[in-house]
Amino acid sequence: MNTPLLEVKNLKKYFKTPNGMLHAVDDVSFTLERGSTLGLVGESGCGKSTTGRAILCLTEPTSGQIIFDGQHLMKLSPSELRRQRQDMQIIFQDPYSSLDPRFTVAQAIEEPFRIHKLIMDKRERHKKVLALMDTVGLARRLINSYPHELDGGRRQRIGIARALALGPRFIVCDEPVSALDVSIQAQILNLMKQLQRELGLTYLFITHDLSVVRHFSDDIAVMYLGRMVEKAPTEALFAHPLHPYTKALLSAIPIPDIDRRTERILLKGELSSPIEPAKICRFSNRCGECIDLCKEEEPLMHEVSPGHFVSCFRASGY
Amino acid sequence: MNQNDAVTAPSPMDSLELDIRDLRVEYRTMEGTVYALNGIDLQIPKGRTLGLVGETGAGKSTTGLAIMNLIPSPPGVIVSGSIFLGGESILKKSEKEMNLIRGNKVSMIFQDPMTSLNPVVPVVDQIMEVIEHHEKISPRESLPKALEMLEMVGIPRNRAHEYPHQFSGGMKQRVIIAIALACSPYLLIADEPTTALDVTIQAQVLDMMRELRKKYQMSMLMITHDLGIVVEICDLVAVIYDGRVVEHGTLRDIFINTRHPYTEGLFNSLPDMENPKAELKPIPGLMPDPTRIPTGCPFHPRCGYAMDICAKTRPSRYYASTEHYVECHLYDEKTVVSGGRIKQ
Amino acid sequence: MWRFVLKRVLTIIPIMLGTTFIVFSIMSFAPGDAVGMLAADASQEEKAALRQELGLDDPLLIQYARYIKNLLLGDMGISYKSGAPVTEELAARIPYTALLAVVASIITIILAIPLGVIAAIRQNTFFDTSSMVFCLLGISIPPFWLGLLLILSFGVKLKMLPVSGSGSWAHLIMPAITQSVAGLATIARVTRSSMLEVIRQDYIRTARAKGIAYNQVIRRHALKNSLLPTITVAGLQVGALLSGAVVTETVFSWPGIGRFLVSSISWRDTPCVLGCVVIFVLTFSIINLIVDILYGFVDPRIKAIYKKA
Amino acid sequence: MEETTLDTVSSATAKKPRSQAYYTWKRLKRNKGSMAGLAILTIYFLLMLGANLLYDYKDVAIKQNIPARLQAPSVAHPFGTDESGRDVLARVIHGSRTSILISVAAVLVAMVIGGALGAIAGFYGERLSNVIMRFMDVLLAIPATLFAIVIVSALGTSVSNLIIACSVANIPKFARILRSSVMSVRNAEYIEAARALGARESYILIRHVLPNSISPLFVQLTITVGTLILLLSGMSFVGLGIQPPTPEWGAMLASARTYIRNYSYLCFFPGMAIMLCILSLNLLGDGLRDALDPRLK
Repeated sequence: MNTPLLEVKNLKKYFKTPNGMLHAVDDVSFTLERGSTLGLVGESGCGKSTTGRAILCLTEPTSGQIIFDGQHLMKLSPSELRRQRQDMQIIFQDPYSSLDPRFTVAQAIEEPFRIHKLIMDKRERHKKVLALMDTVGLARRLINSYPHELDGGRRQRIGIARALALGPRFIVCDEPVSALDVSIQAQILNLMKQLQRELGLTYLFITHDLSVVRHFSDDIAVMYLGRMVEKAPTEALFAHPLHPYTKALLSAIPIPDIDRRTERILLKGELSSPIEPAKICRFSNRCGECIDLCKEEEPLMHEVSPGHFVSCFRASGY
Repeated sequence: MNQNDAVTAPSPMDSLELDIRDLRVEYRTMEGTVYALNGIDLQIPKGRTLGLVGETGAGKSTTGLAIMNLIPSPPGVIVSGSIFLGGESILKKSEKEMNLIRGNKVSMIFQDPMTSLNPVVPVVDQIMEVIEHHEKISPRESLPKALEMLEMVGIPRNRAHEYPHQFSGGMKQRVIIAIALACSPYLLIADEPTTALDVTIQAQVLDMMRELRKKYQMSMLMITHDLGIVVEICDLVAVIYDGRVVEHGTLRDIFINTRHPYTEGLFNSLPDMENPKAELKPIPGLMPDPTRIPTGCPFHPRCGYAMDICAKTRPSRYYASTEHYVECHLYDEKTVVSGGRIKQ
Repeated sequence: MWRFVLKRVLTIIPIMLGTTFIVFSIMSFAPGDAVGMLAADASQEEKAALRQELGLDDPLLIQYARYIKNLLLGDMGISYKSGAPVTEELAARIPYTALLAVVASIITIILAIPLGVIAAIRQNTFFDTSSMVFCLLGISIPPFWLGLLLILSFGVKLKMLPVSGSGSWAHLIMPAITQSVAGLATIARVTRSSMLEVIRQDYIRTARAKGIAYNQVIRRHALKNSLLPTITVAGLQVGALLSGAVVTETVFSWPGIGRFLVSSISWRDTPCVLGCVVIFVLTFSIINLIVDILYGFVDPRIKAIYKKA
Repeated sequence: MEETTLDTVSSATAKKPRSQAYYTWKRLKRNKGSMAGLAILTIYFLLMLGANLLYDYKDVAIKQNIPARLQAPSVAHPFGTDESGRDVLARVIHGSRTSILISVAAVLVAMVIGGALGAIAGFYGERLSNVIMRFMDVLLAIPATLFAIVIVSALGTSVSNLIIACSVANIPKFARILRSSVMSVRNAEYIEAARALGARESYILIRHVLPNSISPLFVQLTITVGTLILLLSGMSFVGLGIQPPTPEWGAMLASARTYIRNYSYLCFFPGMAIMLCILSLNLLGDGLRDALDPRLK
């Protein structure tokens, strides 16, 4: 149990565009311990979803290493990779588009068994579907409903049941609650926490919602324009954000508490383009603490305090 | 103070920018009638900002569209009620009269900036259009004003003649704000203006809106599902459930002296800032099907405090102060006088 | 932008080569060969010599290359039937077909777009329902039958219009109506549905929120956006119009290319058939080219893509 | 879980499993126009099947009967008789076999070939897609009617040639439609979900992509049958399709044309037969389009 469940080394994913290479994920490395949750945070276009998909080899990484439980995923043959998928799953953001509209609840949940030819007996499979529905809190009477007849919360429960069917150890959660209303969001978050406790799951939790990720994760990694800029244990990150972008991001969360007003750091401008970025600090054009060095060289990730990594020239320990 | 006060306005009419009374809106479709607004009351005093908070399907957007008199019809039908804007009854206006009010006395910002601008018209022309229409001036006279508006929302003049697809989401929303404010409206309706934007961009836009509201001294209706944004920008809050205001009050009333179980549930669904790892206490169940609204209090099937009466009669309005009222059977007069917050 | 136009014009070349080659090779299966037609009474040896002279023994590709070379020089061969150059035969008939096509297109566009737009903004009214019933009939009625019915009522029974031939404007009326009905109905239906789509868009709501009258919103904001699908379909309808000429011109004995094509086929006059088809395909390709370029001018997003490419 | 309790409290038993086709049919049933179209098409179909029971092909539809020529509609001959004394009703009914069978056969061929090309072009890599689609572009640059005429003029007017001509001219249309609908489905999240579960590409194509992208093809199928009936009768009308004396609607109109001055009823019934058939197909197609549209649930 000492080796981490997942180790990602120098992961890169570039996309070809008419204007040049788009550096969606650029040299991202991290490890993920068994049973823990890593929150991957950033704004749209920062490459967090692509990272999640690249780790599962749903989109082929450009380069890097993904070591899952001692297995080098990128070296597996297609059929070995398909078998490996029983161990690692994904829950999608949009419960409206991640379910085939032509599949009933039962068909969607039993699909994993069909694909891997696991439970061939019909009655057995039906029993297993019902058990999974109980696990995720879906009423059994919905078994023959179609997704469009259900609301977002219930659809997300189907997505979770489908992901759990094969008994995975690792689940990438790609903004699983962003499309849901607050009251439903809390129901789903509680369910996911409970499942983690009961089944010993390891999560990579991708989100843009910082208050959710604080509630949910043990560690948080912040991404900006394809780069990981800071990674730290959750409370350390909230107590001592070191990267200027993390600081701005944290200060930008509107807090639903009238007695707690933080001083806001407003960023200038908007994201620059991730196409063929210059080899300098990618945040330098919006950074309030920028120095000359930032416009000359690209900072590297370094550990400033135990477990707290940051890629900024100006950051030091606390 | 008791329920009878609901009939008369808590504050005098002439100081109200917006006054909605008992508004009922239905969407009559083939599949059945959707009861979107079921007797909503909303008042915004001049110069103040009211946050309209609720979840999907609660009737927030319908309220905004009703004020603009832009509810798509069919299938939308305004069944009863009244809307007064600056003392004038909107629902009695002809389409022609409404066209002098929209964009001029009241403006609206919509949720999705990506689709709210005409893709084949340069952005500056889309601002000029509203100025020309209401100030009856020529394109040559309106151009400088439109450029000025763009600059005010932080878009450089040299990008004025570009098309919407050349702008990012945040900048498009700025353009839409410029359109909304071009004729200095008395009331601005903002329907989830930052939901589609990133957090840091949201912070920029909210900051700008706060500045502009001060500059124009206008009233504002902020429609949102995010209690954090309410704190940022609102003076008053109305919590809406199932097309009706269930709790209304100042920021402090709602955030500190929470009374309605639904409002409480909303807060409990959010991670606690003091103790972020504490387990969430979500509201059980789901929003009611808007074609089949529960009898009595529409929240009773999900309410942890529900009593027999809740399933039978709709609760009346109980006032804790002139501005803080709640529609819930838990608050008969005694409870209100003792002023206790709901304890579990 | 002009670079794009130039580029787009150049892409027509492979398309033209492809289409003419396909047509050319299919036509090479046609029964009745040039020698049999030109020198029916000659002896076997003379025929063989002539065949060699005309290059009919060469491989298909060589023959095709020769045809293209001649085509570029304005030579489409000799009509088997009349012995006159095909270009002359075509030149005599193109104006008639062009006149009919232009008049029919004008009728189509002038009526179809307003019909579709008004039907959309008055959705589910009597006007909408009746015009859509009309359009449904319009796309279902066979044009040659419609032509016959017109002849029957206005020509034979009422004696208001000449039943066939050409020469005066009165001759043009019935063929033009026959030619335009199907296109009119199709374009009106497409315009209506794209208009319905557009008026539900968010930016229409934004424009309404500015206080601009509904009619003006339609004119300034909806029309241009809803015309995009219409333009595409209108371009395709031109193709249908050209093929439709075959039938319409036969019904009304209109002396255009369509009728010429039919008679050339029955005479097994391959060079003429090929000539007619090449003219039709060329026209159709040019129309599609214009449609593509128009697109760029109407929609800045597409213009941007064009500029990049 | 709270939600479980809430769900089970209000629960009845699970409803019956129903296929998507059942729901599509339920929606289609609401469309009166489509139902009318379907009813008319059923009548055509029954007449087609029973044509030989009603009127013998050789004796009534083909054999000349000069003494009985050009009789106006009567009880014995509801649609009258033609210039050769043949019963027009019998010929219209037998004509439906020719027109409808050739069109349906041609559409099926075009749909299978075009659909396969479109699915391959849409689902597999860019290079293959480009090759296929450039070729389709070339085919599309020739108007379909013209293409069919060219083929028939080169190969002759046999039934099989007509089927080839009509289908080849429509292959690119089907290819385009399926390709674009496959491409929009291909990137859907549920496709990625299936891949994440470890499904093979072939499984994904068959279980997810095709079922979700095929519905526009059915609409196109319905409408194209109509277009082809029109094309076929048009070609027969100008003498490039079915040749007399085989009963065919367009060919019947062509010969009726000569008698338009004095025997106008001859022009009426075959034309009506074509129009009603195409109208019903269009009505059904419009209804199907709505019933299959996922946006309308």
